[in-house]
Amino acid sequence: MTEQTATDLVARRAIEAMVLASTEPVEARLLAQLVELPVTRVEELCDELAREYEDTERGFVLAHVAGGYRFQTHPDLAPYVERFVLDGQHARMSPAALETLAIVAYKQPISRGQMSAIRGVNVEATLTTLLQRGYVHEVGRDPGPGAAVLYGTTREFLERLGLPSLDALPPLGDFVPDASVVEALERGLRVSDDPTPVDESADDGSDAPDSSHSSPSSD
Amino acid sequence: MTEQTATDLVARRAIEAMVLASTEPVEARLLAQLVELPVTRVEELCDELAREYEDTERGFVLAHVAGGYRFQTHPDLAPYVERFVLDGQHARMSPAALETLAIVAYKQPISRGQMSAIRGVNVEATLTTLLQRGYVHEVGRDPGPGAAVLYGTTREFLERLGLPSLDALPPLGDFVPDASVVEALERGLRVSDDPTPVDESADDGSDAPDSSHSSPSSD
Amino acid sequence: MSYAVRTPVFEGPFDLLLHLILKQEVELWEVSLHEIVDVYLSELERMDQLDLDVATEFLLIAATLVELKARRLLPGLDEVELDEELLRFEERDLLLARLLECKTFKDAAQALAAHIRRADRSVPRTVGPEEPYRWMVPDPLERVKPDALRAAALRAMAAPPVVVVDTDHVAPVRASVREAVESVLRLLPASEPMSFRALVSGAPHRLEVIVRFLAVLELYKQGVVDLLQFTNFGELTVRRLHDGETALDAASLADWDDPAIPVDADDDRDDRDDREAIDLGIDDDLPEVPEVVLEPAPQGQPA
Repeated sequence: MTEQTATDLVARRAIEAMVLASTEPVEARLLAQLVELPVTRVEELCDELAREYEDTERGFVLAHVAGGYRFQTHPDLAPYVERFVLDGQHARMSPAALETLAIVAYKQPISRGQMSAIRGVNVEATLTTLLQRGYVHEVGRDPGPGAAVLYGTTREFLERLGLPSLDALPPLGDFVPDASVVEALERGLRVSDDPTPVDESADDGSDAPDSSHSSPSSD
Repeated sequence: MTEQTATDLVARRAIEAMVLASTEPVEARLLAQLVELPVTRVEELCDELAREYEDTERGFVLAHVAGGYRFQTHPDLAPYVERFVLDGQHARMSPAALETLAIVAYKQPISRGQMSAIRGVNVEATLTTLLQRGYVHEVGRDPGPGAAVLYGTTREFLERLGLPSLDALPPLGDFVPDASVVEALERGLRVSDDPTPVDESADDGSDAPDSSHSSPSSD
Repeated sequence: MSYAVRTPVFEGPFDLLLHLILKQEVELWEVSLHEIVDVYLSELERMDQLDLDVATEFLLIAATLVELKARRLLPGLDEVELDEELLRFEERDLLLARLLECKTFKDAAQALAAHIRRADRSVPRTVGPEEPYRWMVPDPLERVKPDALRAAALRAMAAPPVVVVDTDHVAPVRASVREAVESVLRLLPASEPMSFRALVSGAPHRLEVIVRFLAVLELYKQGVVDLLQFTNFGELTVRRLHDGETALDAASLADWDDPAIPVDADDDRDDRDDREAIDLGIDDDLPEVPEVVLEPAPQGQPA
């Protein structure tokens, strides 16, 4: 194998990997930058890949859509993909997302910093998911210094849950939140958005169960 | 093309498409149901696909993880993918968390008290971390008195480790310390009435200041 | 033998003990229990901030170690009852088994870490189906019941673990050196010597034997009794030096039984935090044993 083709092979594989892992179409320019090849060469490689998939009758295609390259299912397989998607066995809410959502539901309006303080981990990723899904939205700004964004649940959230209003949420009862939770809520607005490492253990904070890579548009 | 291989081809392509469209590992059972083939046949097809990707040096692999199949990037391409997928970083786990996780993995279902007994320290904090990260969850209650909560590992745990199932964990027997370690430990705790003289002589010398023969005015 | 064990923060008593014992592996022939006990205790002393729960387990192990060590000082081990003998081995073996188990899981944890490192080199595809299908995906929240949300809220806001020292596994066997001193003085005839064996003949529990031995040493230290022993591990004889009661040094006695009171105020160990003085000092001739609470049968035996 010549040096040229060895480079090409690595570039080709890297392109496949990056496009596969990406949650958005990837621009040729970005791919070119990362594999350190000219954009035109990257475009050629992508074309080759696409042809190869077609020739070997793969169930997926490398599509060039607005904004870049992405993998998608082959149109031939639409009936299968539809049934698969409708079956919906794979749509599930991660425990982390559910907890964050629960905190917002019961403690709104609430800042991201407060959520992180209560959960003891950075809620960044889960919150993004919840925002994208439309369960949660911005409801205002904290009047205090820092003017942190405050979040609350949406109408869609109530609809999905089949509740007429927030008052219909099952009451937490005589549950007394932990002192640290109370403190986090009171401190409230002074809490900067940067997540305090509440969790003593060696967690570096990222929101584990949810941090399943790349951007969290988990639908 | 015979009818048989035609069916196989469609099934193979459909599997590729469905796995590509999934956000989670897809169970062979679900795939089998949708392509209308026996589960074992689907597993064979998946194995074939995985081999094919490997043989043709694709940048992705078809991995068998947490009871299902999923596409993931080839480990060779980690340097590229890491630069590309910035928010995919996992939180690192502390040694304490790992040890507790290992205990749960091998001894599940297991109560908190039992974990603490094995580690010799209270596992409360580490267990909370593991629960929050979703690697461990409640799986039941001890039928005995006290009805202690029993814990086990989750699907996220398998995903995090990249294992198809708990059976794929290396057997615990692999980690039982070898004879030399056992001997060292045994020797370390040997009481004097053990038959080996080696120990005795070591004692006699160094134990002297401790023995009752020392001068009475030592205080 | 010197140990530069300044290094890591030990996660627990097994951690420390494994470290101490396995560290000596290279010098296998010199391994001896008493050194391990000493280093263990001095390690313990250096830990100036012990969590209560950690401390408990550390102390339990320390107590077991001290007990093992103390056994060597007891005379006539070969003549103790078979039951006792078995019990002794049982206890030692139990500690050994627990150490082995702990080591096993430490190594298993390494293997898990290796799996995780390997898995981390791959990123799974999570984007899901493309547009025509995306809208068909059932909303995950539709499967969530309001009660599940409530449960999640409670879980998230639940108090962080309340530290409760689990004492279930601590047998309520208590022995005080102060009381043992009284017993010894009561038992010991004014004029004639008495063998240690006889002194402990009425002690129902091994722990009491040990504590009574410590009491004898204390009395020896204070010049109340004299000790005679003609051969190593031979019969130990205790003889009262003076008739009548000698004024006992109460502070010294308290030293044994009352670890909460820092009795070493005049000590030159200046870096100690007196507030938390859990004094297991081995600066003196013998390990001082605080109100000894031994654990004959710890829970969590290896399966």
